[in-house]
Amino acid sequence: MMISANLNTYLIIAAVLLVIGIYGMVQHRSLIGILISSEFILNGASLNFMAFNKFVAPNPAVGQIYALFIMGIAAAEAAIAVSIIIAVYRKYQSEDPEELQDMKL
Amino acid sequence: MEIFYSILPDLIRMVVCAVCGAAIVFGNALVMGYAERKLAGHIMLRPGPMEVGFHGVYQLVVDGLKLMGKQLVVPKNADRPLFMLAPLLAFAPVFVPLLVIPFSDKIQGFDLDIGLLVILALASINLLAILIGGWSSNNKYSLFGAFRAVSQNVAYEIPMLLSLLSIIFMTNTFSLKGVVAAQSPVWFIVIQPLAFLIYLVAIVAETNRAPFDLPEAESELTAGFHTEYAGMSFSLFVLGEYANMFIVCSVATVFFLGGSSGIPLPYFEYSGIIWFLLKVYLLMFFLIWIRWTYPRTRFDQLMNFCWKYLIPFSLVNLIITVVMVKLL
Amino acid sequence: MAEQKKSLLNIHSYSKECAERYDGADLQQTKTSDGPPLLQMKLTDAIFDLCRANSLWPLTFGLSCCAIEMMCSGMARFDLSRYGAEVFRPSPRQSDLMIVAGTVNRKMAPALVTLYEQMPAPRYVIAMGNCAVAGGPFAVEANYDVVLGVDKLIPVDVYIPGCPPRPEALIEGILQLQEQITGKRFPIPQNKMPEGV
Amino acid sequence: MAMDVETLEDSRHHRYVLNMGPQHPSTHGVLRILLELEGEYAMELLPVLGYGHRCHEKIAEHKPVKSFMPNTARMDYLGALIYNHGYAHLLEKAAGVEVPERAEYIRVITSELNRIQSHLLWYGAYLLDLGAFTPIMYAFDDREHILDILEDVTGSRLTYCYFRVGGVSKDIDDKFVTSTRAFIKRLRSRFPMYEDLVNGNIILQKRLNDVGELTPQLCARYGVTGPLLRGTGVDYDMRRAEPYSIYPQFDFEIPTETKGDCMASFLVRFREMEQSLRIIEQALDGLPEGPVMAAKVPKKLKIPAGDYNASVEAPRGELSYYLVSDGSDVPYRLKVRTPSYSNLSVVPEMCQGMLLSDVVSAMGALDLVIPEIDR
Amino acid sequence: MKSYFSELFTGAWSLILGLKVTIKALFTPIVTCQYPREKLEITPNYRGHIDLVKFADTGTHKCITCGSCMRDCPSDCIVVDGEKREGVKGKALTVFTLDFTKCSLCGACVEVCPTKALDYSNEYELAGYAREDFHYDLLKRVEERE
Amino acid sequence: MIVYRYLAEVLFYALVCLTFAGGIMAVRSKMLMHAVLGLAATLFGVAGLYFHLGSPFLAMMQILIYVGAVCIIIVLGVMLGNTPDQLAAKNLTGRSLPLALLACATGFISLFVATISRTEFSPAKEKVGDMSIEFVGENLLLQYCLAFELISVILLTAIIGAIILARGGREGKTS
Amino acid sequence: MDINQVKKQWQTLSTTIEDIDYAVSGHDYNICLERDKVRDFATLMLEEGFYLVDLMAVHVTPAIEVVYQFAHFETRCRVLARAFVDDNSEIATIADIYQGANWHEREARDLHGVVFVDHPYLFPLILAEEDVDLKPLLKKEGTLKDIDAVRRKPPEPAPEPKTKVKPEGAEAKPEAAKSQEQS
Repeated sequence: MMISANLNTYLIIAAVLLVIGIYGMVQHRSLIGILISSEFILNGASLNFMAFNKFVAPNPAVGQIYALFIMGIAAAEAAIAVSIIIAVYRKYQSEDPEELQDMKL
Repeated sequence: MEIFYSILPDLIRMVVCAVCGAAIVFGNALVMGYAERKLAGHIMLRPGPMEVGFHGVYQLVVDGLKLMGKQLVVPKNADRPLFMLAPLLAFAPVFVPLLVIPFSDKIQGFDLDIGLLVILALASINLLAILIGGWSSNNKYSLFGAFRAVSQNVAYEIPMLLSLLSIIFMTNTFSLKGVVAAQSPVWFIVIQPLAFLIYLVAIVAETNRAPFDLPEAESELTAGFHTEYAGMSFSLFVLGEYANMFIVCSVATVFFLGGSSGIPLPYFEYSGIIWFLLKVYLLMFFLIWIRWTYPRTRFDQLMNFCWKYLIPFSLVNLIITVVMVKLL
Repeated sequence: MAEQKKSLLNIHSYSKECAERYDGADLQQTKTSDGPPLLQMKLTDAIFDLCRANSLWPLTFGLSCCAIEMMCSGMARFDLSRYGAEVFRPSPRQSDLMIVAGTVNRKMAPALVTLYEQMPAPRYVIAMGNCAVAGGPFAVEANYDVVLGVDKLIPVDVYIPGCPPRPEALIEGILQLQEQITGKRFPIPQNKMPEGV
Repeated sequence: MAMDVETLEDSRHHRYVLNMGPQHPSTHGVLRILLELEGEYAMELLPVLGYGHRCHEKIAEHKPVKSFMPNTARMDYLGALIYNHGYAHLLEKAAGVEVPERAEYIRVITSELNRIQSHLLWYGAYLLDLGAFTPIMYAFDDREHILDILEDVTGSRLTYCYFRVGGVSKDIDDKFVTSTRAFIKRLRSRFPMYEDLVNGNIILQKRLNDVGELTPQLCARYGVTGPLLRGTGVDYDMRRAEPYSIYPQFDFEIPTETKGDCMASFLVRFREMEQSLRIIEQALDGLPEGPVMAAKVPKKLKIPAGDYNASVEAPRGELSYYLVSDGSDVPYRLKVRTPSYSNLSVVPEMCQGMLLSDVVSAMGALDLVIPEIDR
Repeated sequence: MKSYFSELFTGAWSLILGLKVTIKALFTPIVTCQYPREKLEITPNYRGHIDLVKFADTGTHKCITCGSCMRDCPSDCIVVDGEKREGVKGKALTVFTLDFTKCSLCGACVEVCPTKALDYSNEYELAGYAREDFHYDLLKRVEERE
Repeated sequence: MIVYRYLAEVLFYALVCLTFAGGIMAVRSKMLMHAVLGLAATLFGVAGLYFHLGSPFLAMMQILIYVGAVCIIIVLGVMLGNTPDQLAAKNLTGRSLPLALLACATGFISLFVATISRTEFSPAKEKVGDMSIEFVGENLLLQYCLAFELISVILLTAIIGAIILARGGREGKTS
Repeated sequence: MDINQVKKQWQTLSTTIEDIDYAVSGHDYNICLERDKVRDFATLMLEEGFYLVDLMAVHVTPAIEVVYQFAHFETRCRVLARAFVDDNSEIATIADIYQGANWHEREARDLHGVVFVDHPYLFPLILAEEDVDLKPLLKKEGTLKDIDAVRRKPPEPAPEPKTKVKPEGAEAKPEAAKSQEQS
């Protein structure tokens, strides 16, 4: 049995991606860093979808479609997040989330 | 997994293709570089390279070797790893799209059913390379060049995709071979002239060539995103640029000019490739021609042109195509 | 920001260190060190030299009157491109040849040296015109600003006198530079565009 | 328009400073401009001059007035003969030397050829700034014909030292006349080509229209003259306003536009070439016979004490020589009012809030010659 | 809306006109003078650096060492010296050097020369490896000349 | 044939290594630009994994969308944000490293132990359709039409929102 | 622009107004200004539609003289105005009235060391920053002349004609100048 043909392998990889994402979110001190880390979590999720799609799901299109959705959402999220970050940066001249204390932009 | 294994036997073929790809990339750069300088010369009433070999045919070889022999400079404040990575990132991905281009009905690396996607996906890496190169040089001109390259390429990708999409709607396949096969009676340039024009304009912007060469606008940004690149790394950027030109022109040939179709030549089984290259280089000649004719556009005008003309026109074209496909 | 602008304003001052470093110092000292080229083998050197000589990309660097003649020699009438030297690169990083075409003064000197240092080795310098060669008509007593010859700042390979030199002289200078690089007098192959083509 | 770098507010630090020059393809030599950019918009501009400063005014104070003639050619190497003309004019005025009529005709013909040459170079270089590579080749091709003509009579291609106090150094011959006529014909036949290739081009029009607008008031405040001023609708040309030499004898128009933007000065310059051709034609037709040098010009030219001014129309605007003499043959003070100097000084106000590309095209429209500015 | 399309079409037409010009140029003969292989005819009036004229009748120069060229030179690039020799009226020329690197080709020396001993040479293809290459000894040159 | 299988396996390991290396680079590097590059590496790795999972289409989409769009947006954000040096320097020092590691480790172990190792995933009895794009497209436009439309709405909203946010900042500043 | 009205206004500002021969000197009017009237004068000139041709300094003995040249776009009227700097080489700036004077004043500061009070940005323009104290165009001892030596001589009752058309006249004049200087 090849390790690459095992569902659990992919699940572990996805879990590691998730953990990397969480770690990065906790550890990074800039908004962009946090955004980057969140991409890992999304990727982990879509890898899971694809793995289940391959090994478990009856309809092999579903997982792909979900992964596509995640990509779309990631793109939208990145666009919004980056524009928010730029707006925040304009306002505060900083990307450090700890310095953003006002509620109103 | 099955697909993967079915593809695996082609690994050997892949190696052969890679070698051929390299030959195309370098050969194309030599041919295009020479043609560009020679044609530019004659357009300007001067001979162009003359002294290196017969009519200067070795000029590009000489230039390439010279660039190889130059000192590699990494500016002091540059981000060293990224600075070195960027030209590689610009150069390496251009091989992959060459694999899926059908040079003739017999000469093609792989006929993937996602052929077009491969080309588009790999083309986007080039953009990342420009961005990284521009940023890591720690030079303001480079940064400007990179910014311009990104916004321009992202914007012009839309009309480019939309115009290609209207062809896709007619052929129902992403496979380039399928597209070529679909235009057996009549080339799509006849059916979709507007899409062809839009695509043509978009590729000028996509390949960052004059009159849309804003990322490396000489008079504004010295040398744009590759201001700080010297010697080999600079030539990698240039090679990548020429290879990209080749790729986009090939796509135009495949989608609008009937690919390798043409009058079959006697005694030559692979005559398709001759037709194919002829068409590709005809398009390239056009790109050179307009480069040496027009002044450079301004950035906002470039964007306006995209948003006000190209995208609406390509959308309208797409809708008309869809309706027609549905009706007929 | 204000500091940035202020410091930028100061960078081109012919300060004391600058004067000591460049002006009138021994040529050996002023020769900024050329790093080794990427490929350097005895065998290939001859080939590379041939390539270098035939692909001299000049820096777009006009200082004054001679710059116009430099432009002229790149234009249709004289056409430097026949020697592969028409690729005027605006960035020093991509150019091999600095044609100092015009007068260098004390304010320009640091910038000129910077540009020279930014060019990757192997790099060559042509001093075009009398001003660049020796100060030209400005080498008089009253002069307080003009550097008398660019070879006081950077090592010069070929000098072209004239005020300004004709474009032919610049081409001749480039041919001499080629001769200096390769040891051969160009043009070797006789490629002449036939008349009327 | 305070350009004080010290007092710039801190809150603006998301702008950043771009240093253009002294070696930059679009600064035409050794101009340096510090741009404060916000995005691609130039919010503040700070030109830094002096990279081509060659102590002309100091040198002038150290040698006899006549010996300064070659220096005038090097100040503005594109309008060398016109600069010679202005200087000769100044000295003739100050020392009271009469110039033979034929010499004046030759001066006018060669000056106008020089003006066309300068405009052609500007034309090409401007389009090079705008990113078009081919027109400069065509323009230089035409320009070479002028250089051939002028070289034949003056002996040099660029920094002519042809005029003398009291005339010109060498008479023209029939060859000059025929080749000049041939050139006039040639250039006229080339105008439609330029029209097609460049002037009508939509990209060029889009780039030049409404860029860098000037008003006559602004020009007065900055002392902007030349085609830039005529582009705003003021028909101020030294050849008309303060006629010198034999210009009043000729029938020519002063092209003006009203908008004052880059396109206006572009068209003004372009049409000036045609007017210069007209002047040359008339001058060739009326070329009198006679000497080309005043009979009695003292070897040591002593200028009576006092101050003198002579203004001529250089290709870039009004050129004034202002001479303060203490009665000896060495000027006490010679000040050259170069047109580009004043024209460039308007840049910080003109280009404020422009896109970087527009700054380049606005500066190209000024037709800068840096050594003329720095002197 | 009308201007939207009319601008598009006029613009496109202007672009086509430009293309026409360049394609025509592509097939026109080149104007280049391919310098070392063919040389432009340089006008005899060309002003190169100055040279002493060798007169056919005397077989030598006619410099009388008056030094007015040296005095009149705005950039002090001429050095003339002579010595008193017996049997010769005036001074005999011993040194006549020109530092061409400082010359501005103004022609003052040629015009001031009372014996018309100076003239412009027609050399225009000068280039060398040292600036001293252009410190000419005109006396030597005039002797070497045919 | 077995050779190819092993080759594929080696490729798989390489891809996993790329993915993890990119991830570590993304979270551990001080320069944000390097972090983005790490992200790009991971995305390539994941794209390779998709390829392994039998969907080259998705792999290409991953590169097209993630590398071609998301990464570039983030790089633009990094450039526009222009992180000051001192912030970059304290990028990874400000928070408690052991705590973060501990949290991650517990999370990972609990996730792994609690779910993956305990659950039995049973493959579907019979499969409908295949992995081809045609089938994906069919499903997308028929069965999952609503979601398809929703995603386009989300994207549209995102575009408009991004424009408003980014523009608003500039106007607020210059006025 | 009515030149007579303008002249009247000039009279309120200046010490002397001199009509001079344009054919000889290239100027129509020569105006000597009080140091503190410079700004008023410039304002007036701007209102009347003059443009600033040039601004320069001449180093002469009592004090450095700052020379302003104005001309008019519509009618030929070239005006030369002069003022002396004070003991600290200071004079009021006109850079806020004629913005073009900004650079001219900076140049005068570079070359002559004239300080223009309230100038918005008196930073070296032509010379490099470290050459601020060079002041290259200041005359050295011995060559420095008195103001009268460089002024046009009034027409003398002697056979000397006013218009110096003949070179002979040109040679005669300087001797008078020299004698004046010695006295």
